[in-house]
Amino acid sequence: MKNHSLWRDAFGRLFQDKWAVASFIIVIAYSLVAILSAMGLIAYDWAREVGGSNLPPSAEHYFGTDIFGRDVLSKVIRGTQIAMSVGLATSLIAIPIGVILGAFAGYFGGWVDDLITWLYTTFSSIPNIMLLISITMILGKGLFAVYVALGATSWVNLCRLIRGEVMKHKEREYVQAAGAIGGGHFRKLFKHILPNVTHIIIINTSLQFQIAIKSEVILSYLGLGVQGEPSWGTMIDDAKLELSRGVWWQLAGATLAMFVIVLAFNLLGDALRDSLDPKLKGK
Amino acid sequence: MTSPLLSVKNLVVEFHTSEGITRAVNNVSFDIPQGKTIGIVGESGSGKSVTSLAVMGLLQKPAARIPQGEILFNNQDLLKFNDDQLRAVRGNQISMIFQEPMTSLNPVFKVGDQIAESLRIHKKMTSKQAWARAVELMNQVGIPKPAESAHKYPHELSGGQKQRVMIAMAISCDPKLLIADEPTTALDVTIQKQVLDLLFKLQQEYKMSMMFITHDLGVIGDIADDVVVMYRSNVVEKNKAKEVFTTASHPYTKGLLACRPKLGANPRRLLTVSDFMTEEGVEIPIDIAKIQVFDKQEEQDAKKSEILLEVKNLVTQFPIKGGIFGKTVDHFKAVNDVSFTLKKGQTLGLVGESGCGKTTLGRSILRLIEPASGQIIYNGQDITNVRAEELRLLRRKMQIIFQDPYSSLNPRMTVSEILTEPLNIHNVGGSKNERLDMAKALVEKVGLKTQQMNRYPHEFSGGQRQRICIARALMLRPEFVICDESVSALDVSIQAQVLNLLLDLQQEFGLTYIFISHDLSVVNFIADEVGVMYAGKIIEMDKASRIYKNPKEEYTRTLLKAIPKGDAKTELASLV
Amino acid sequence: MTKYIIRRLLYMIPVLMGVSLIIFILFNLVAGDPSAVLLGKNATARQMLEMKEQLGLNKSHFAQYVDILKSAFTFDFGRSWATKQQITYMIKQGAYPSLCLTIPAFIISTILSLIIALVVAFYRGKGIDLFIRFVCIAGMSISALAYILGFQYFFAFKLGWFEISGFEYGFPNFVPYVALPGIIWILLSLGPDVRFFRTIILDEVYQDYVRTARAKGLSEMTILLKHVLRNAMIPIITYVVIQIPYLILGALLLESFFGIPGLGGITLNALNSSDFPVIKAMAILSSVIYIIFSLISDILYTVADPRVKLK
Amino acid sequence: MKFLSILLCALIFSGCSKERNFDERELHLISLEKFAGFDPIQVSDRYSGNETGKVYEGLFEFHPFKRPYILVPNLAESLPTVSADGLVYTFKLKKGVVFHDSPCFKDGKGRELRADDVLYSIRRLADPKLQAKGWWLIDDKISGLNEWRTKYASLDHSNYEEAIDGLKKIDELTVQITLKKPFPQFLYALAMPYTFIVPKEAVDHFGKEFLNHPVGTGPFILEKFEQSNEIVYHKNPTFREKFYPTEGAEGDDKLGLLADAGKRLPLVDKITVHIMPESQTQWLSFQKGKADLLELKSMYERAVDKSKELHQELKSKGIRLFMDPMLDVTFYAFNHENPFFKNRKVRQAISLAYNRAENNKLFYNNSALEAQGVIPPGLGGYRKEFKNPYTKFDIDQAKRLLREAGYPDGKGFPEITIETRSETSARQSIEYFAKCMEKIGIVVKAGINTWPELVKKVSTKQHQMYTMAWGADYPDAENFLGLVYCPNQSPGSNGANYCNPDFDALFKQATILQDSPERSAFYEKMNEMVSLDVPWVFGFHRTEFYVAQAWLKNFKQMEFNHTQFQYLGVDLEVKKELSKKF
Repeated sequence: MKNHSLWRDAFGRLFQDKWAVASFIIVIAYSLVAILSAMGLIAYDWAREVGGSNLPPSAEHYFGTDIFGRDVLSKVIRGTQIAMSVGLATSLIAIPIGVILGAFAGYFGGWVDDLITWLYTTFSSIPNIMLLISITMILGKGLFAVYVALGATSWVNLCRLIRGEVMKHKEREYVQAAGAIGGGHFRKLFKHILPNVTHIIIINTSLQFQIAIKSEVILSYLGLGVQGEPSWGTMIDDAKLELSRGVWWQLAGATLAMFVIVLAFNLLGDALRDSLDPKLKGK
Repeated sequence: MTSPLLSVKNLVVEFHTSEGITRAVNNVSFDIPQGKTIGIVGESGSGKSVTSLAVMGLLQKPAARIPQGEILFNNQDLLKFNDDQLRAVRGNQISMIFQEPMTSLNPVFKVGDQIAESLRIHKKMTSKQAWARAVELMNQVGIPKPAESAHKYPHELSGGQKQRVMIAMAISCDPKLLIADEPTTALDVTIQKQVLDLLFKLQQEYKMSMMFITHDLGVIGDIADDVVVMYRSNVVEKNKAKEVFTTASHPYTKGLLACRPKLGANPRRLLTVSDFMTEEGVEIPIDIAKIQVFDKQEEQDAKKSEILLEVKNLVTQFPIKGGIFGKTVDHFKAVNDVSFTLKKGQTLGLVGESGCGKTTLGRSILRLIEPASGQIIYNGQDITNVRAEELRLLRRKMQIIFQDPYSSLNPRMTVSEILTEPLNIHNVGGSKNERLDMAKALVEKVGLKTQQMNRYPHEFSGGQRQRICIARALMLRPEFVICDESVSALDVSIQAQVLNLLLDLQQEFGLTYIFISHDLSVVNFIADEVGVMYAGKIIEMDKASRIYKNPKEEYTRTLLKAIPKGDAKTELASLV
Repeated sequence: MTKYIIRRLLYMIPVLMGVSLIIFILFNLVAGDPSAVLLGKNATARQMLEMKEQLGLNKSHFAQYVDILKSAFTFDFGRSWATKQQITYMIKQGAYPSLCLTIPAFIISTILSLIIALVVAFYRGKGIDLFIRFVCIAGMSISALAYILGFQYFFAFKLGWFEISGFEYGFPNFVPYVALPGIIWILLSLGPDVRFFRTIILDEVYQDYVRTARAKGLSEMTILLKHVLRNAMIPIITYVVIQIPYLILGALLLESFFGIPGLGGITLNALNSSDFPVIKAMAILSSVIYIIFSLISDILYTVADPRVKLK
Repeated sequence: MKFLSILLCALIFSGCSKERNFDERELHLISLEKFAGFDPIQVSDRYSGNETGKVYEGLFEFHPFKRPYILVPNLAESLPTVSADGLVYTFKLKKGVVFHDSPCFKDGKGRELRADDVLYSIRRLADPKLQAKGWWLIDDKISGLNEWRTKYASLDHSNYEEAIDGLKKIDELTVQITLKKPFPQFLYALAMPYTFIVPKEAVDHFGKEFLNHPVGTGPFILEKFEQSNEIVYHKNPTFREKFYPTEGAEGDDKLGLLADAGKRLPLVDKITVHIMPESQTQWLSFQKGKADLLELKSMYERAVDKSKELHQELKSKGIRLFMDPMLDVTFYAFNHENPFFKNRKVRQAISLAYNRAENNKLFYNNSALEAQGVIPPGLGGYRKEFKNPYTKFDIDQAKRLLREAGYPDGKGFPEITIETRSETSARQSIEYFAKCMEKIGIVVKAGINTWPELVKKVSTKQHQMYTMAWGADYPDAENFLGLVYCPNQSPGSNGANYCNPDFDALFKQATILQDSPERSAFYEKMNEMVSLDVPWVFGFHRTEFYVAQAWLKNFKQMEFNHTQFQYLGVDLEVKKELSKKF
């Protein structure tokens, strides 16, 4: 017997969308590259000198070499690992904070809501870049600082969305029904309401992911990013100087790699929204 | 000779979706003569609305396709019209009223503007002329202070007024044909009655033809000349209204006629479509007398029983906030000093229009909403102030069934998850399997198949969902159940089935009900005692039969009058 | 309404206290020592001590926080440590160029996005819809840095269409300076804007009142431009107004690459030189603007949507 | 379509970049960094000095063309007379020098320069309320000044009227300054921006806004000051009679540097300084002819090919390239308080493992000179023949030394973080350093800091190593040797916290000597002695590159160039002609 959960239906719709499938494959491919690189199976020797300094792209080195004669392709791959890890870690930090605070604010209302609303109003009224820079400075820079800084700034939006949605769902009869059969707050909130707002988390994550990747590039460019590892941001930063020597391949490699994954996440985010958001169903 | 105004011939409408092709309208033919009203009756999904949209040319392309058929309007085939030609007809010669007045008006434009808009495009009136005419029309459809009301936005009007605005909009260009798609379904009975009267009056005045679509034969009886009954995309019966009501030929039609609770009779259970025909559409020979009339009243009076619930001076209020710091400045009393008692095994019906406080009362009794003052004594125990933990235990005994079967089930849980959840919460049943077995037993009892238990709510129809809701409420074997408008959102045919089910279950489990509804006929059918609620108070309370026969309050009388008689039009015709 | 406005303005107090607290905590922990910036590479140890004293960094944490609070409510931020200038003067000086860049770019990108979104919504699901959306999304997927480096080189230098860098006060003098960064801004914001507007418009397109409008015999264009757009404007206004604070605060990268002396650059410099008074001022300024504009957005909401009343 | 047409409109509308004016003798310069304001006592970096030097003047200046650098009188009438013990300096001021017209003066007319102004300006440098960046220069040097400073450090206002032993006015145009101890670099101090002469009236009148309203005696008057955009000056109409020098260094004649000899200064009517911190914008602007002169910091590869020649395309526009060694040294300093770096062999091993030649190629296009010691060429104390045995690239020896130090192949040696600034090139050069150290098994990481963070880490001794470049404040090797002088350790300029008693003893002796071959020999000895001890990993003495447009006249690279701009000229004919090519 076939049973259609809403998820199944949604993903069914999703996979009929060619763009979404292509984007999904790209995301999977990037994730694989990132995992393989993290396991040390590929691009582990990115730091090795493989040829002369600043060699242009060739059959041997598709993206050429950098100033130290390192293979740019390996650096791009290594950068993929960094970028994906930034996206992932940011989500892992931002989602629990955003979801829990948003859910509590929306569900309990009253002073809990006041407090949490105050917290995110405060956070969102300070320019993001200020928070990003100061947090990375406090934590002493590096990858961990980037994770925390991006995580600490990106929960706000999710929190606001979840709060609004939980407020809406709280009034729905199925939640009251759960109350009527004796379900406590915990059950109502986590078992009933949250599964019904999960689509928001998924959509938000796919979009947040690419924002995190872009932010990492900007932070690295400002000298606050990853240290001692080739991230796309540091590569673009390097390229700023190298362009003058006609060395464009490092910029091109990093920009291209970033473009493809950001584009994929954007398209996927749109497709997810179209297929998961019950409001848009059947359009 | 007069050819009919609209003639639908062999119409077929198909929907092409990713799941395949579904035929929503199959070879449907009917005529609407000049100046006559045709009622199209059928349950949701029978293809009646699709037919009307096809006439309007409003089907969503490219999903909807019309491979066959003709829609002749004044002998011209509308299906061959291009967009511009269609637009010239729409709103001008054929206009339409929709089911949901709440959402069918544009919320950000003044109602006057929205009426004037059609006049400006079709009648080429200036803004001023159009506005003046709009006010006139609003007066005609009975909106009080039309000149002022025209400046209002839809949300500032009541549901009935909104529907009147929709009607004004529809008749603004003196259409030859008015299509009314379930125009009263979303309204309270009293309002429904007024709107029907209005439509009938206007139809006569404007000498329009009308195509009236509904799931409720009772509604149509008052105004239709001819009736077309649709069942599963097909026309199953086509006849003069009088004939249909007296000598219906198709079993489905018979079922529809029989399933509406009638104020006069007091049957033990209602007839349903399935009494007349099988799932496959084969007629079942039936002995009406066997099932029909049974006076249940005596039977239940016989069981003298003790009091289960006593409500004393209950008040529930909502704060009105104001001031700079959002302090509560006043309270709105949704339930205002309500008292009653309810005996074990009995059913108390609460009737009233939307906003009278009946729903709040129901929820206050269960303490889903905290009452402000008063007492709720359940089984001798004052539960007005019991703590959360005790309340949780009480929930096993007291349950509620909500109105909307769509929103009261969590869309992300399967039926078995929904049904076993109460058991999990209260730790009833030893193992997972045991709980599942208990759920299965009840699923069968409410008339569903156990194979369907792994499905999700959206895979069920409205009636089936309501059965799931009932099953969930009964999982903990409660003594007392509040049914809050539990059948109001259902088609009449389904409504009858659910009502029967509720009665059966009451008998089997010895349940005590509070049955909340705006429909007096339904309450009359199911309840032993009826309370009429108005503005937060119970204004009249008595045995159901007595209320019907001998209403004391004027308001109660209005409610009673509003109930469609379910006969061919008689009374109204004389009205005009 | 008045009560609502007053209440919302009073809400600024706790938010400003929160902002001050966050800024205080963050920057008291930040590693940079302002006295080093103020005294140069040859500073003596004794001078550094004296400097700390003068800057009030030796006071108790609470006293320092109170100082910040005071300046938050008096709007007296004193002087920058790094540039020595009056901070209010710096903000005044910086706001103009920032606004010259961001406001035209913002207005153009918003209108453009709205037009595109309407076109896309009109042809929803068709090829042109997919194509335009793809282009917009692709546009926002390219790194801002790549745009800047490329455009500056190609359009400003090679083709000479724009000034490479710098700024001049007064219209129309500033136009050649802000045009190119403005275009980059537009390209970067077109994607998210079009996407958002399209979603909003499509939400409306499937509402019942649209069916009513069709039943009246209105053309699709009228329905889209009159009925749908008017309803879609409600969330769009909120979205647009809430972005305005960020306009005032300028565009960090664009400003620094194109030599536009705006607030974005001021903020970045302040962060880089641990210029605490400026950071504090910018944070407080931004939160005040933020609250004011979210209030304005709420008020506009009631204008656009007759259903909403502010209480 | 609409989209395209609107975009097109935007392009056409804005496609009008500004036209140039060929009638005014106007200089267009680029400043690479922002400038905080015209208060001489706070001007510590070169870019600020350049701006301040257009408006203010000191008693002395460096000759714009002669090399090595020699001091010539500017506001002073002549070089001072110095007492035999080298402690008492007597200065005569030029007559007829007037300040710019300014509302701070009684009738708005600039008044004449007086001896009091000199004394006042020095007191300002010492004023504890002002916390001048230049205080270190005269700290503990002038008799009675430190006492005055200490006295008022805890009071609300400093009393400028109170007499100070060392600062005496002899007559309206004569000043006598008495030092506490011999300070041979004192005259250099009087050529630095810190000691530029400011009038008391202006400071009193403008108060805290003084830094935006400079009132000096210099050749230019500030017209517009937009901190992050541009600074505009025009010629000072009341500038005293000052003439273009008639002699320069050898060969300057041939270069045409003396063509304007004897002309009244300044040579241009207006100077516009564009503030451009981003290198790409600097370079593009210069190439468009929007600037007359540009210091090529990290962009020189754009201008220069492998053979250090200017690219043909640039040459055809008449652009000229200037390069000159800088008075600077780059280094990777050990924190000598770290026990691991107390072992000299470790330091030597690290130094030997660093491949300077490759680094020079990668980062400096082979234009830098490998540093053998602390002192850069061009200063007394630098000996060309001296080769530090530990600055060669010798992995084997490095490994051996490391093994001897007890860390065979780096085993047991901790991971090292080198603190640096957050610029791209800084990060890359540490990446390269790390690569070199990898070969001997030492793991190196980069610590990226903003300038304040870096200073804080170093001054509180929280670092393991850090890297920096030190540029000369004045042309005396003392300024460099002081970097490894024990009493200067953190928070002083000796961030390595290096202490060598023998060296310190020599330092004390040498620094009180007047410039002489004897002192140079002393310096040489000290430099070589400390170099062998490897207090830092020595880096490079870098070369400075400038590109100038063909129409810019009289440009000669100059380390201390604050006063240079009055000598620069613009050939309008050439500019008009060449502009067609841009």
